[in-house]
Amino acid sequence: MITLSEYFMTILITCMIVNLGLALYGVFFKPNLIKKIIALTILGDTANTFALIIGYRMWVAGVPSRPPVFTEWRSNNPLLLFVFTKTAVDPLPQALVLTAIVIGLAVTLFLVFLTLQAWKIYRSVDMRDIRRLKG
Amino acid sequence: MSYGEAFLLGITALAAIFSTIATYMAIMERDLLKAVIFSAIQSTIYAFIYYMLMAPDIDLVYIPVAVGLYPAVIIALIKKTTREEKP
Amino acid sequence: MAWNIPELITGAVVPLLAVFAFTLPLLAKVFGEKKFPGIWALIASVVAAVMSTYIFTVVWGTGKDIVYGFGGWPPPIGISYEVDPFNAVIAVFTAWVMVLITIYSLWYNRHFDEPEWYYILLIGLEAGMLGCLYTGDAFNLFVMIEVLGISAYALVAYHKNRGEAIEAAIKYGIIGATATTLYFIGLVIIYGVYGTLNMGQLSLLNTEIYYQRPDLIASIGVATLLAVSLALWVFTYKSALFPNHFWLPDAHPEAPTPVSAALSGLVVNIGVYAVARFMYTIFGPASTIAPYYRDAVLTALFIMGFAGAFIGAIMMRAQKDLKRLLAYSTVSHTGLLYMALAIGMSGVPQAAVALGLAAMTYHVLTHGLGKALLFMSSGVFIDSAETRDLDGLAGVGRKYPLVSASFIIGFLSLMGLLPLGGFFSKLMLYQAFMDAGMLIPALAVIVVSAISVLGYAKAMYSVVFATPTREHRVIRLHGIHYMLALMAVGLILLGVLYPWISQGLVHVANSSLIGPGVREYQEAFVRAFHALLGR
Amino acid sequence: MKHWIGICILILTILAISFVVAANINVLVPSTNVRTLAEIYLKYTYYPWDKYFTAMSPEACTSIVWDFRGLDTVFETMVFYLAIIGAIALARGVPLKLPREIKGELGLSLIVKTVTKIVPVLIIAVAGSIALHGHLTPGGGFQGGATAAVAPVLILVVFSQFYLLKRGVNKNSMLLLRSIGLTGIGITAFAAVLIGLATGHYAFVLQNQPKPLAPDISLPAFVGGQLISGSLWFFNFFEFLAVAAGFTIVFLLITLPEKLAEAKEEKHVAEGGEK
Amino acid sequence: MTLLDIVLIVIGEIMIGIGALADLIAAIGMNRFPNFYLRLHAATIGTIWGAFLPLVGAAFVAAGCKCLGEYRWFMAGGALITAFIILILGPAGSHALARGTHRSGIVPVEPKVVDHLEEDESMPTSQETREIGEEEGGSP
Amino acid sequence: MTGMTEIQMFILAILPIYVAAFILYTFRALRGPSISDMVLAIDAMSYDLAAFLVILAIYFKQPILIPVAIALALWIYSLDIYVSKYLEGKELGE
Repeated sequence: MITLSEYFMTILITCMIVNLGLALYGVFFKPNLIKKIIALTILGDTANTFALIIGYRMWVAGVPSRPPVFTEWRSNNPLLLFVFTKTAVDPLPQALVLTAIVIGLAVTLFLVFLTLQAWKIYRSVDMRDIRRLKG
Repeated sequence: MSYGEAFLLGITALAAIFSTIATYMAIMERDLLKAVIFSAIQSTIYAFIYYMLMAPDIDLVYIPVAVGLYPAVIIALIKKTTREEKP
Repeated sequence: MAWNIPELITGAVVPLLAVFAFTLPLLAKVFGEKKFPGIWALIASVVAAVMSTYIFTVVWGTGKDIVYGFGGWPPPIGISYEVDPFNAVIAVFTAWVMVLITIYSLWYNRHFDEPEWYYILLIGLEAGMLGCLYTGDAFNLFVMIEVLGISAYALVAYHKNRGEAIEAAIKYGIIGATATTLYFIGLVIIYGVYGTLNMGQLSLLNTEIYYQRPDLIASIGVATLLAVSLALWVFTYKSALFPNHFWLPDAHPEAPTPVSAALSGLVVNIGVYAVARFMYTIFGPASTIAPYYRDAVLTALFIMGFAGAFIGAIMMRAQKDLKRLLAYSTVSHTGLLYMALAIGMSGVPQAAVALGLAAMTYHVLTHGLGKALLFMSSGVFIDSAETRDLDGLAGVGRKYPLVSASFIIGFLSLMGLLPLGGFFSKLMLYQAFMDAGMLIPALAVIVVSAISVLGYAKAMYSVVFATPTREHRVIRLHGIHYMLALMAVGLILLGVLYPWISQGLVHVANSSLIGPGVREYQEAFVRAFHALLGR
Repeated sequence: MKHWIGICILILTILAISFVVAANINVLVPSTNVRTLAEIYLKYTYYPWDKYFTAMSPEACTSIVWDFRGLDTVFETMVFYLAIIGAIALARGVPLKLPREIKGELGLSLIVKTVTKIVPVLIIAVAGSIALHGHLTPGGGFQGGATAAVAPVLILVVFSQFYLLKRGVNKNSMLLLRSIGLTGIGITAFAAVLIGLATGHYAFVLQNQPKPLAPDISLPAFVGGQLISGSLWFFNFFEFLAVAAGFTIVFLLITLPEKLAEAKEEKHVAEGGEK
Repeated sequence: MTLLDIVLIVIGEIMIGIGALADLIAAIGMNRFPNFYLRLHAATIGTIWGAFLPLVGAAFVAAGCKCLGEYRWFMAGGALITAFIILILGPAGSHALARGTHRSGIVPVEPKVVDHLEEDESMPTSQETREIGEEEGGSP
Repeated sequence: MTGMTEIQMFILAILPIYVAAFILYTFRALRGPSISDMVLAIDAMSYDLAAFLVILAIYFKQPILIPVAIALALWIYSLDIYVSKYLEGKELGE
């Protein structure tokens, strides 16, 4: 038997899988380059959300799980550190996502400039018009 | 199992459903400017989801990048190129 | 504490390249913007080459893997570089060929109006390749693939006023970005299942789960298969395996010539290396994935490789464009590399697997050097004739005898003629398939070589032996032809020294990719963990 | 409205699939425990009782980003750098300078301009606080830099690009600032090794606090009683400079008023670049 | 918990409650009003009463609530800064949006009583070419 | 640590009103006939979201979550500016 929280979490995951599918559809089957870039950003964001879900931690005994920041460090109290260790969410996926967001941003920016350059040469941003090479 | 957790995760799941709708509209919309705005809606909702998943660091990166930067560069790009997607 | 020089150099080489790239705009402002960037890039590549050679000698001499934990953290907690003979030898090769390419770029400099951007991207390309090779962390591999990828996209689009270059870069970039994102999802799955991202620990966990928890294999196996197939897509994409090869024949001809040489000769190898690392070290024969899916994945790789080799060889015949012909030749040779890679299925004797992997490494060396030589020397001809069309190039080689000789030697090596490197790598591959009892693959190697001869002969004939239809202007070579001749000599040496090289490479394969080598990889991880923990 | 029909079907499918999946498979949902590796990070991110095994920063995410897995972040910075270099390379030949004269008014209305004159100071202050307290509270170099970039972006959009260019915020100066920031990152990454070379002690690349194999070299965790967590503060500061400058370059390039530069650009294309 | 704290918390809660109600009203208005220019009105309600007020209230609550730990002044200050930002930027953003919309004419002013702005703008104005460098730019 | 304070209970009681408002805003944002309507709805929604995030931070007892709200409030304004500049028919940098 599942709890209500787990059901909601499953809805979250399923929505992300659907978003992933939609974004992949956009990247592969939409001929417009700008639309492809938009779909690419959505794809990256959805992948990041997966990572954060993997790193989430359900509430322990009614106490909200907390961000991985040890705010009581001034007290130098090992007990508080122990409580922190037992309630904070996983910081590693967050660090990975931080890296992935910046990398996605970099690639997207570069693709935007490429698209602009393609417009200057072909006067179109449609992949069906940009077809000088044989493939 | 607590009332608070189920309630907040319920809000998150609702947000996820709305993000799916926004994504669908963004991918299917022919007017590119509207697609960008839909993708901004989706980004805002994702920022909220990240907040609920206890990732303030990610949010601080994600909001400038996805809410501020992507729409800016793509709107600039649309302004310089074309707004309509050919059928 | 005592200085541990080899480890320090292992850790320093790639970040040092990053520092070289970071400081270039600042120093170019100080020292002048026309000549300085090229020289700075040359210094960077020479430093990297010397350092990687030193690392190789240490790894080869001691027979133990080097593990360097960055920041002094033990491996699964921090990132670590892990060097075994396999990636050390490919890294040495990559670094030295990059030195040659940088020298060639100095000669090619007159095509660039603002050269500092080009050289920054070139250093970035080298940093990405060496990082991909040395890293022992799966997520760091993702980051380094992106470093490699973004500099490759930017370099392909460097001649920004050519529509074809922009188109090729867009094709390459959009699907490449998608593929890397999917690799990220694969990594997330791996982290969710195993709880670590370190390659050594992943390898260890795989075998341990296999021996201790047989009940978990089914669920972990499915998740791992998903993750591995997502991961393999980006690797095969980077190395242009058959269904993913569509970007290569567009991108390589449109890039500036030294970049074509780097992309065709070196970047392709990175994908092959990463697949080998995943399929032999991490998810090797003794792992969770083995009894169920590993054979299926390898068979799929083999079929795609075979199709790629075949299609590349046939398409080469139909090309009118010299650089495009060479690009299709790369597709064909990548197919051969993947056929060699797929030899390690269950039931094949270990000696044959070692021989096959050694043949793969050998072919990486001969193909990389030969393809770099061909692209660079064709760059000379193309500059002279001012066209890439084979008819327009007719007879241009007669003006440059030394370059033509190197060009022909490169072609003969790729074709597989007797005293050259290409022949022996194909021979070794054939032997390995025969030892493994795979008759059809062995025949396929010969058939593919035979088909590709037609394409090579056509290119060689029109460039060197055909009668010139028009006057070509003569360009000044500034000694670049001696470098090309040196590369040709290198190809001959790779062939003449066959007995020693083949023995060495079999040793490399034995000590890194199968059986004892994988155990050494895991033990090096454990050793480093305890040493860096210091307790 | 065929969109709404599709959306309704989509949502119903999601709910149904979720119910089926949640009722049968329980492995997707995260549990109340985290993985061992994560517990190690959480425990040792600020652990003053063992000076050989801690990052001395209460912010676990920043300490992973810049200390535990610092190499990733250095190269992530490099990816962003290379992307901007690639963009500049694509935009070379496009003039980024002031035109002689322009028709009509520039920018948006007076109300917006007045408001925009007030906020940049506030923005820079907030961004600096986010960046320089990155080792204590959520935030860090990239976050702070991205927030600080709002200021030039707002000025650029609300006034005009020429307003910025006239005040010296142009491609070259920003690239210089970015290069300074990146050089700082590089030096900080090698700081321990450089100090070690000078004093003759062994040290690691990207080292922050003392380690069992390099116990003599470390960057100071406290300065004047304030926790700065060794190299993390420096990394955050330099990354802040680099990212703010990088975003500004990108905006300057992408929002260039094309019509004013059009004539020259087309001439450039017509000349045909290289053969 | 002193009396002052309790007073602060109660005031803060009242402000948050008012904010929530204002938000709901604004959202209903956003859906019910017939055209863009009327929706601007609802948006202002949502911004000032629905965001500014609860943020100030949250600052009061944070200042009064000891259970938030030593960072609570950080929180109160942050909430006030956010409130200030919204107070300044929200109306300016709506203004810019309305001006752009009216100028581009993409939204018809459908149930219209009077449109002074249109009358103003239809009057002939002198838009002369002016030398750059007076106010906005200058020669390089 | 267990057991809710009065403030937490108050916030839980007030949350549904906010959520209802967000749903209505989102409907307008997704449906809005013109771009201005959509942007206006996102605008109002995001400013309210900033307030909502601060209130949730009080609920979680995590004061350090505040900078998120500041960043959100700052960047949403820029979306307005971009769109209005586009609608005025100018390039973004003009």
